[in-house]
Parts: sequence; structure tokens; C-alpha cells
Amino acid sequence: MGPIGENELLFILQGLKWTVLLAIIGFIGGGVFGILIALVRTSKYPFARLASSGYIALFQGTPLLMQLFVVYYGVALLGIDVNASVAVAIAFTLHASAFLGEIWRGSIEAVPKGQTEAANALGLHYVSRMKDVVLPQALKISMPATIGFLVQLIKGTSLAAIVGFIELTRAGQIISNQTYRPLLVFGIVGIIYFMICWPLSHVGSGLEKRMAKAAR
Amino acid sequence: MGYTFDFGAVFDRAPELLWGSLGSLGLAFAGMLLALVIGILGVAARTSKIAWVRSPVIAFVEVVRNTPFLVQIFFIYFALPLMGIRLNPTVTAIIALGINGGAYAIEIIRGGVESISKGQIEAGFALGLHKADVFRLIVLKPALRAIYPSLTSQFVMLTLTTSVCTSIAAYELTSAAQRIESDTFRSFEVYFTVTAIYLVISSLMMGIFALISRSYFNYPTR
Amino acid sequence: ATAASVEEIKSKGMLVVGIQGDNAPWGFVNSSGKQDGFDADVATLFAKELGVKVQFQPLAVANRIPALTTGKVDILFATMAMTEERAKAIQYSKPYAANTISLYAAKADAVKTPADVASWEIGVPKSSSQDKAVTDAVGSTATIRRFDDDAATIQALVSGQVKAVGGNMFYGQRLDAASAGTYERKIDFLTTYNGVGTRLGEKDWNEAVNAFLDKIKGNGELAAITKKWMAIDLPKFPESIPNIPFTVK
Amino acid sequence: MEGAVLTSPNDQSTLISLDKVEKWYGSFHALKNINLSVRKGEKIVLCGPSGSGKSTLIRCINALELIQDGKIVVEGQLLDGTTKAVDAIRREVGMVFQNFNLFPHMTVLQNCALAPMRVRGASRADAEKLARKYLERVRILDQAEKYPAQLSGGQQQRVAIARALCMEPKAMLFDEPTSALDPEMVKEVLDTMIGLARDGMTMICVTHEMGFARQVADRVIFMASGEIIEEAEPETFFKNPRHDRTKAFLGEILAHH
Amino acid sequence: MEGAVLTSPNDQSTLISLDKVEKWYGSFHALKNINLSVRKGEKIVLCGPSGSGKSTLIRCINALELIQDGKIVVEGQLLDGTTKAVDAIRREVGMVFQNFNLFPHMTVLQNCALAPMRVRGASRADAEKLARKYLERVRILDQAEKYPAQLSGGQQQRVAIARALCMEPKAMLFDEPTSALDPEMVKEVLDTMIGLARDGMTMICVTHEMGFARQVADRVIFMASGEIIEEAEPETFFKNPRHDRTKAFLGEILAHH
Ligand SMILES: Nc1ncnc2c1ncn2[C@@H]1O[C@H](COP(=O)(O)OP(=O)(O)OP(=O)(O)O)[C@@H](O)[C@H]1O
Ligand SMILES: Nc1ncnc2c1ncn2[C@@H]1O[C@H](COP(=O)(O)OP(=O)(O)OP(=O)(O)O)[C@@H](O)[C@H]1O
Ligand SMILES: [Mg+2]
Ligand SMILES: [Mg+2]
Repeated sequence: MGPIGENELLFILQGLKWTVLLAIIGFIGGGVFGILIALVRTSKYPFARLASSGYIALFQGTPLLMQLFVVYYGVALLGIDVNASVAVAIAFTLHASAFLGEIWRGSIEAVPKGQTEAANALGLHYVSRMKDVVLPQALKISMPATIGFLVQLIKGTSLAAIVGFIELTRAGQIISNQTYRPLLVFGIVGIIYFMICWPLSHVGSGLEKRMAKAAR
Repeated sequence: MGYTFDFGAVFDRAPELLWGSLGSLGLAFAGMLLALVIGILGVAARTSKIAWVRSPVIAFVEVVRNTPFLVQIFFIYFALPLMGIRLNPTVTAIIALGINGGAYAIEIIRGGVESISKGQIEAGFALGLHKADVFRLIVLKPALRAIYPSLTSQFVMLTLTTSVCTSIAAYELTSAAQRIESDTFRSFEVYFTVTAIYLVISSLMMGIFALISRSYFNYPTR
Repeated sequence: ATAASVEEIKSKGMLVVGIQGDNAPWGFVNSSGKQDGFDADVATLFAKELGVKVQFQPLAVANRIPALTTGKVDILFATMAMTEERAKAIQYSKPYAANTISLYAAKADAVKTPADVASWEIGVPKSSSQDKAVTDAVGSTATIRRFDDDAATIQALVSGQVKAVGGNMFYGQRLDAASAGTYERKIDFLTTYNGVGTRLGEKDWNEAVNAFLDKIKGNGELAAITKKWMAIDLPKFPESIPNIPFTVK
Repeated sequence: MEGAVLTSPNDQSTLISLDKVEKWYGSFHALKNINLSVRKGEKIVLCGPSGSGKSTLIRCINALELIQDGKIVVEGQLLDGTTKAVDAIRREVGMVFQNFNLFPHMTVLQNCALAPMRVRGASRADAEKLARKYLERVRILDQAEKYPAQLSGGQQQRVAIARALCMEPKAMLFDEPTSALDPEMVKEVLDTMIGLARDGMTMICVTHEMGFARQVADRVIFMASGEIIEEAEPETFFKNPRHDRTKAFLGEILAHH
Repeated sequence: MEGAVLTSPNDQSTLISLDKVEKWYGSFHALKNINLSVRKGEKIVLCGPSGSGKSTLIRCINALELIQDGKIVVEGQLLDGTTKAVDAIRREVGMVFQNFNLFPHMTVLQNCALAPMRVRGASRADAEKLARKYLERVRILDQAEKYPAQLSGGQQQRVAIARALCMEPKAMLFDEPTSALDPEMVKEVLDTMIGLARDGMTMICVTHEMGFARQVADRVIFMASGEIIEEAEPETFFKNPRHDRTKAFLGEILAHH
């Protein structure tokens, strides 16, 4: 019930801090698990491949919103006392690892078969073959898609609002509840998201263009 | 801890869940159709040589892809009435989904269009076909085929995004879930069940897309 | 296990209170990021009574009860209107606040009875007591639109997305702030009472809260807080409400 | 079915004429003062080193590239950049590309029937009848229901020829039609082209198949650096080339064969 | 640095032997009863029509493909499908591919030093010393710090040869090492290979460079449809092929050259 002043903006920016932090946690957690998923998904063991594709199907096939709910309530049911931020971090890690795992699987498979064969012919073992030969090339191939997903993840943190986590969108909701200026507040919130996501998207599509050119 | 699961209270409300699911499916299909139309028309404009046709599309794509869907749907629902355009929640949801999916579709389909070799287009011109015919008859189908997998996953994501439409009171699965939850307080059971339903819906979507692909893109390539 | 007894909390020295974070003046996070409001003041007094520090956990409307039952919070001072359904899931204390739920619409629209709003679209905040009251009264004739919170509900009326909203006693003031002189209170549906929520069957919590409420009702502290936030006198509270026990049997 | 003939050609027998044509790609001068006139029924082979402008020349005739100066007239129609002129000319000249450029999502029959339907407004039945006729002509009618990816390179190129013929053009332009083919397939495509030539089709063909040039060409034109350096009958061209540039070039390609 | 020699070879001078080898791809019979024995220092050229199984044969020797029946023994080590045997054999035979398959994200030096470090456990310094030695050997040491994309095809192939040599193999397998190269670059790679042959390296080389075969091969082996049809010394092979199949094939490739 008041104007939007310095305090309100500051409050929204505090939400921004959490948005960025959540995205980073999700990205790092998702990155670590994602590599594992990608490696399992491209392994030669059919059962492991099946299990990992099930994992991917599960987390790509359900809304992030539901994943947040289920983890938020489900973890508590297991008797583990976690606050909202931990539950949300777990949910984002699961979600991100499925998507990044799938992106990276694709890029591992996009590394020409000849590279793996050359590594085999030199007698390199799995670890060295992956670490020295395949993954460096795969990561480069995957850069545009990876950055694209990071943007999705940042936007996805807005859903954490629904389990009451005070990130950017939730901060906006709270301020809009106090000031009764939802349009203005959400306009500001939208612009803040845009200011974070747009430069990233730009870097991503720049890389994509450069790679398309190199491939020609 | 001593929590006892009780899915009975949730299954008692099965009809509501069913209607909610149908609501979600309806929103998803209508949203997708609109997204596809926006995507195809958008690509035609996006690849135009005329700057003032191209740049608004670029701006549209950038804004939509870099802001959360929640903020977008909120704007359409609450801000457009201030300009005299009042849309009910269902229509709002469809438009929001269409716009969001459309922005992604433009970029995806553009990738497909650009993957079509210049020779194909020149062959069309050399036969005397006009630009619109070349786009419609020669470029579009192979372009869609080339990007069909990414389009599929984008549309599955769109289906899942319908869950966010609950925030403007559109009738779909998540709002049904929230009603049931607020009546039964069986939060975990409700969301667990609904998550499973979403999984079924998205698998169904992928199945449908695979079927379409098999009948529409059934020509062989090397 | 996370559900702690009163004694455990006393020895731990910290009480985790579930509260609303966005429902001024009941409970809200103010713009300096601190929890504030009617519920916050009462809860702070309660913690003082127990001799522990208080920690607030702001909750969305829909996850207040799960947060309590799963032990994420020890107690709810969360603007919980007392309803029969909820009483099956949590244990209420004696009432400590009252709230009148009414229908608000434009002055220009003539509305006298619930029959006048047949086939209207009416907005309410999801899972709130307004939701319940309006659904009970006109749910079969009007279309109920359920929004995430009060702000969205009020915005829906101001934007013309709905013709009326089910609001609590603060809506009038907020609607005036949004669009002065346009809207008015039309029909009062009911007055609900708010109770403090604890877990079912946990006698120690229920007794501690009831004793505390009796004390602050008697010594004028509750009246002072009510005056401060609501600008009204302490309402009369009923001795009992059908099917909603105030104590653990 | 004749196309719009706007001006009466000054020489009744001239089908295609290029007059002082200049073509630039940005600052790169790709065609320099090209003068060329092709009579009805004449067969011309265009050769020259890579980058000499051969493709550019025939692409200009078909308006796939725009010229900056000079005049191109086809069947009396001046190519002035208007849609109408471009349409009229594209209806009169068929083009066959090095990489076939068949439409992968259409069967052989659909590939051939497309332009008659969309450009000439023929009914599907008529268009398919026409398509079958020309598929028969290139002796590949039995493949009509297959998709391009199911054909060998040589078969694909013959379909591409049939597709161009379905517009019943007055002239055909070929841009290295056999150079993307495996050796065994070159012959089947060359045979098809020789057949066309025998039937009196006007042809401009970029190729380094010197056997073909000897057998069917009325004139061989040698280009280098965007200019026409030499033109002569095949016998003269191969036996007594006048320019050193031509001699060097012939030395090279003949050594390879 | 000798690798695990498990059984003593029955003939001291035999390095690689294949005995009744059968290879299937699903239901396709790719190698049929292949018997071949290669002595130390011997140079073998493998030729035959496309799809005849030449690549398959040498890929089997290096365990890039698994065989379904028969025996492959390299330096006394039976290739029995165990990791140990595969490792031992891959240490003894180097392989050079048609498309080089250099690692694009590593410099030339890193490409060459990788396997010595990871497989032989050499220190970086030692591995790089070794790498420099073999880069010198293929006369490309000055390019050591460049990335593959900065080199011409011929240079890339020479780096690929150096990379294989860095494992100090007993034998080298080449699969059409020059067929992806422009004509000018073929010579530099062939010269490198001739140098290797002179130094006594055991080599099996799939190639259609008949000049190379004449100059260095001890034996030329001709395959068709998964079988070894004919094997002979180069002089005999080219002048007096016994089988009609061989004659037809030679007629074809010699006509092209
Ligand atoms: N779109 C373009 N932009 C700029 N330069 C071009 C373009 N197209 C062709 N060129 C240049 O014009 C010159 C002539 O090209 P053209 O394709 O006509 O040669 P060509 O004689 O057909 O050669 P080739 O035998 O290799 O096909 C070349 O130097 C080429 O690089
Ligand atoms: N992975 C595979 N799966 C199925 N068939 C295969 C596979 N690899 C090769 N083949 C088949 O095995 C046969 C022999 O192939 P191979 O590559 O050894 O022939 P090649 O003699 O090396 O021919 P080229 O000269 O074309 O390289 C071919 O018919 C090929 O189609
Ligand atoms: Mg050319
Ligand atoms: Mg091969």
C-alpha cells in the first residue's frame, strides 16, 4: 500500500540474489550429475543406458513445478529436515542433470566416430579416451545448447516462488502485495530477467554461429 | 516419521483429475497449433530481406525467450485489459502458450530452413516457381523434418508449461491438483499423482509426434 | 524426526513459526525484509512466553498445513481461518482474531443478494477462506476464478477480468487505493475466526497456546495488537464452534 | 504454351543472345563484356578453368543471378529484372545442376509434375501424363514412384533432366551435369544428353567431357577470368586452339583422360 | 617396452598371422576364411573393389572389429577378445586412417605425445621428446605447435603417421592413407611411407596407388567379396594376374591413371 521506493527495489534485488544463486547451484549440481548421466547414457551396458534414459524421461517429462512440489514435500516425508532452499536446490539439480545429460549425450555422439577409433587404435583406455579426446570436443559442441539451457534454468527459478521461496519472482509478488502495483512490479521483474538472460542468449547464439561457420 | 500415505483421498477425486488433464491437453494442443502458425509465419518474416519486417520478429523472439513464462502470462492477463483487450483465462493461456512456443519455434524452424541447401531453392526458381511456392512446397517440409526432434521436445516442454497457467486461474491439471490439495491436505500424494499424470501426458505427446513424423516425413534420405 | 515437543523447543531455545509472508496486515515481509504484522506480533509474544527466540518461516497460502504436518514449522500463526475441513488436519487453538468475508464489486453494479451475481465471474485467492465462503454461497451459479494471492485477485477485479471478488475486511481499503471510489462492499457472507495451528494430538502445544491466549486476552495485550494493525476493538469470540474443537480431546 | 513474346527477335533463328553483359559480385568482376548468341537447335559446350565464370554465365541466362550491365534476350524477351520477364524466361529455359537438386520429399513423379501444375496451371492428371512422357524419354519411367534417395546418382541426374523437360523449354542449360557422378554413371547421363541433342534441343552445357563436346557440340567456348577467350567448332578447338591459355588448359585436361 | 608376449610364435619371423578368420556384420558375411601371415619387415599392399572387405580386414587385426571365427595372432599374442590381449596388440600395431582422425583440440605435439603418456605412462617430457623425434622423422617438426585445422591434408596425414609411430609399433596398418588427399599432397605422404618401408617397418597398406605397390610391396593381395582372390609379387600381379576378377579390376584402375 505504498509507492515503489528504494526499499522495495532493494528487496527485489535481494530476490535476484537468490535467483542467481539457485541457478548457479542448479547448474553446478546439474552439471556434475549431468556428465555422469551422459556417460552412463553412452556406455556399452544396456541396463545402465536404459536406467539413465528412464531418469531423463522422468525429469524431462514432468513439469519443473511438480518436481519442486514433490521434492519439497517428499524430502520432508523422508524425515529429513530441509528448508525450502535445499529442497529447491535438489529439485533443480535433478531437473538440470536430466536436461544437461541429454544435451551432452547428444554432443558426445556428435564427436566423429573416427576420433574414438583413433583413440582406440592408439590403445587409449576409456578414461583417457573420454577425458582427453571425446569430452573436450563434446563440450565445445554442446556450448550453445548448454548456455541455452542455463537461460531456461534462470527463468525456471521463477517457479520456486510457488513453494514459497523468496527469489526474484516471489520478491516481486510480495512487493506487489504491499504496493498493489503488480504491473509495474512485474514489469521491473521481467526487465531484470531479460537483463540477465539476454546477454547469455547472445553469447550462446554467437558461439552457435561461429561453430556453424567452422563446420562449413 | 509416522506419516501414513493415503492415496484414497486423491483417487476419490479422479473425475476432477481427469477433467484437469483434459484441460491441460486442450491448452497444450491449442497452444501448440498457435505456436506452429506463429513459428512458420515468423520464420517467413524472420528470413525476409526487408529490415522492418525482420527486426520486430527478432525483438519478439528475444523478449519472449529471455523472460519467464509466468511473467508473460501475467502480463497478457492483467495488462492487456488496461488497453481494452479482455481475454478469459483459457484464451489467455492459449495465447501465452502460443506466443511462448512460437518464439522458440521461430528459431528452431529457422535453423531447419537454413539447413536446406541453396541448390534446392535455386532448382525451384529455375523451374519457374515463385517465392511463396518455393517456401511452401520445397523448403518447408524438409526443413521441418530436419528440426523435428527439437520441435518435438520444445512442444513437450510447452505441454509441461501449461502447469504455470494455474496462476491466472485457467482450468487445467495443476489447478485441479491445488483444489484437491486444499481440501484434503494430502500434498505429497496429490503432487505425486499429478506428476505421474504429467509423465503420461508428455509420453503421449511424444508418441503422437512420433506417429505424425512417421506418416508425414516418411520419405527416405541418405 | 522433526516434530518437536514444547519441552524440546524450550531446551533448543528457538521456535519456528509458520506465517504468511504476503498478507498485510496479518503477516507480511516488510520492505526491509523483516517479518511483520498482526500474526508476527502475537507470535513474538508467544515465544517470549516460552522464553525462546522466534524464527519466522513465511509460507504461501497453500502450503501452510503441509509445512506444519511435515514438521517444517512448529506452529502456525498464519491467518488460519477455522474451518471444519482444516480441523481434521490440524489442531486449532481458541480463536484470537476475526475476519469478515464479503463480496466486493463496482458501485455501479446493483447487488443485493447472492442471486444477483449468478453467472458472474468472481475472483478469490486460491485455497483461502474467501475461496470457501464464496464457493459455498454462489459456487453453483457463478464462475469462481481462483488466483494465487490477494494481489492477483484485486488486480483481476481492477483489470475487469472478474466482476466481483470475495475479500476480507481489508479489501475495501486496498480497492480504494487501486481505484478510488469505484468499488464497495456488497454482501457479507460470514465472519470467520482465526486460530493458532498445531499438530493433531499434540496436547502440550495446544495447552500452551490456549493458556497464552487466555492470558493476553485478559491483560489487554491482544487488544493492543488488534488496535495497532486493524484499527478496531477486540471482537467478541465464540466459546465454541461446531465440529472445531479448541482443545485436544 | 508459348510464353509472352514481347518483341519480335531481330534474327528469327536466334534463341538466346547476350550483349555486352557485365556481372560483378561486390567488387569482383565475374563476367566481362560477354557477347554470345545461340541459334535455335544449336549445342554449345562451355569450358574453362575453375572460377572462370562458366556457372555464373549460365546462371545469369536463367536470372538466378542479376547482371549489372548489358542485355540478355531469350526468345525475344528482354531480361529486364521484372518478375514478368523472369517468369517468361524461366519458362523457356530448363536448367540441370551439378548436384541434381531433386526435391527429396517428393517422388520422382511428383518432382516432375510440380512445375507444370504450379507454373503452367496444368491439372494433376495432365501434369503426371507429361511427367511420365519425359520420364519415358530419359528411360526411367519404372522408377516413377521412388524417392530421389533411392536412386543412384546417374538416375537422379536423368530425373533432373526429365523434370526440366516437363516445362517443355526451348533451351536447356547444363552446369557440369556429370561431374558429381561415379564413372559408370557418367555414360548413362551423357547418352541421355546426346539423345536430347539429336532431337534438336538447344543446349548450353558446361562440361569437361571432351568426348561429348566432340560428338555433339556445334561450338566450344573457352572462358577464363570472366571473359570468352576463344570459340570454335570442336575440331578446330581441340586440334588448333589459337590462344596459349586455351592450349595450356587443353593440355591439362587431356592429360587427365 | 616389449608388450606381453604370452606364447612363443611358432615361426620366429612371423609377426601377424590370420588363420581361417570369419567376420559377419549381422547377416552380412564380410570376411570369408581369411588366411594371411605377415613376416617381420614385410610390406603388403591390399587392393580390391569397394566393399570387398579390405578395411574390415585391417580393422580386425587392430581389434577395432571383433571376429566371429578363426584366430588372429600378433607378435605371439592371440587376440582373444580380452582387454589384456587387445591392449597388447594395439601397442604393437599402429594404424593410419583415410581421414587422418587427428584430435582437433590438441596441437600436433600433443596429438603425438598423448598415447605415450596415457598408455606407456611416459612423463610429459619424455613423451614430447619422442613426439619430436617422430615428427622430425616425417619432416614436419616445424609444425609441432600448430593445430590440425591449420595444416594441409598431406601434412595432417604425416602427423597421423608420426602419432602412430610414437607408440613405437612393430607394424603399421594403413587404410587408404592418400585417398582423401589432393593430388599434390599424395606424393608427400607416399614418400613418407616409402621412407618407413626402407627403414624396415612391417606394413599392411590398403591402397590403389599402384606406383607405390610396385616400388615397395613384397606382396600384393587382391580381395573381392570378402575373400582373398589372389596374392603375388607386384611384378607378377600386374603383368600376369591369374584370375579374371583381378584382370577386370586392374583394367579398370589402370585405365583411370
Ligand atoms: N555469390 C558469389 N559471391 C562472390 N563471388 C562469387 C559468387 N559466386 C561466384 N563467385 C566468384 O565468381 C567467380 C566465377 O565463379 P563461377 O562459379 O562462375 O566459376 P566456374 O567457372 O563455374 O568454376 P567451377 O569450374 O569451379 O564451377 C569465382 O571466382 C567465384 O569465386
Ligand atoms: N558396421 C558395418 N555394419 C554392416 N556392414 C558393414 C559395416 N562395415 C562395413 N560393412 C560392409 O562390409 C563390407 C566390406 O566393407 P569394407 O569397409 O571392409 O570394404 P572396403 O573393401 O574397405 O571398401 P572401400 O574401398 O569402399 O573402403 C561392405 O559391403 C560394407 O557395406
Ligand atoms: Mg561452376
Ligand atoms: Mg575401406
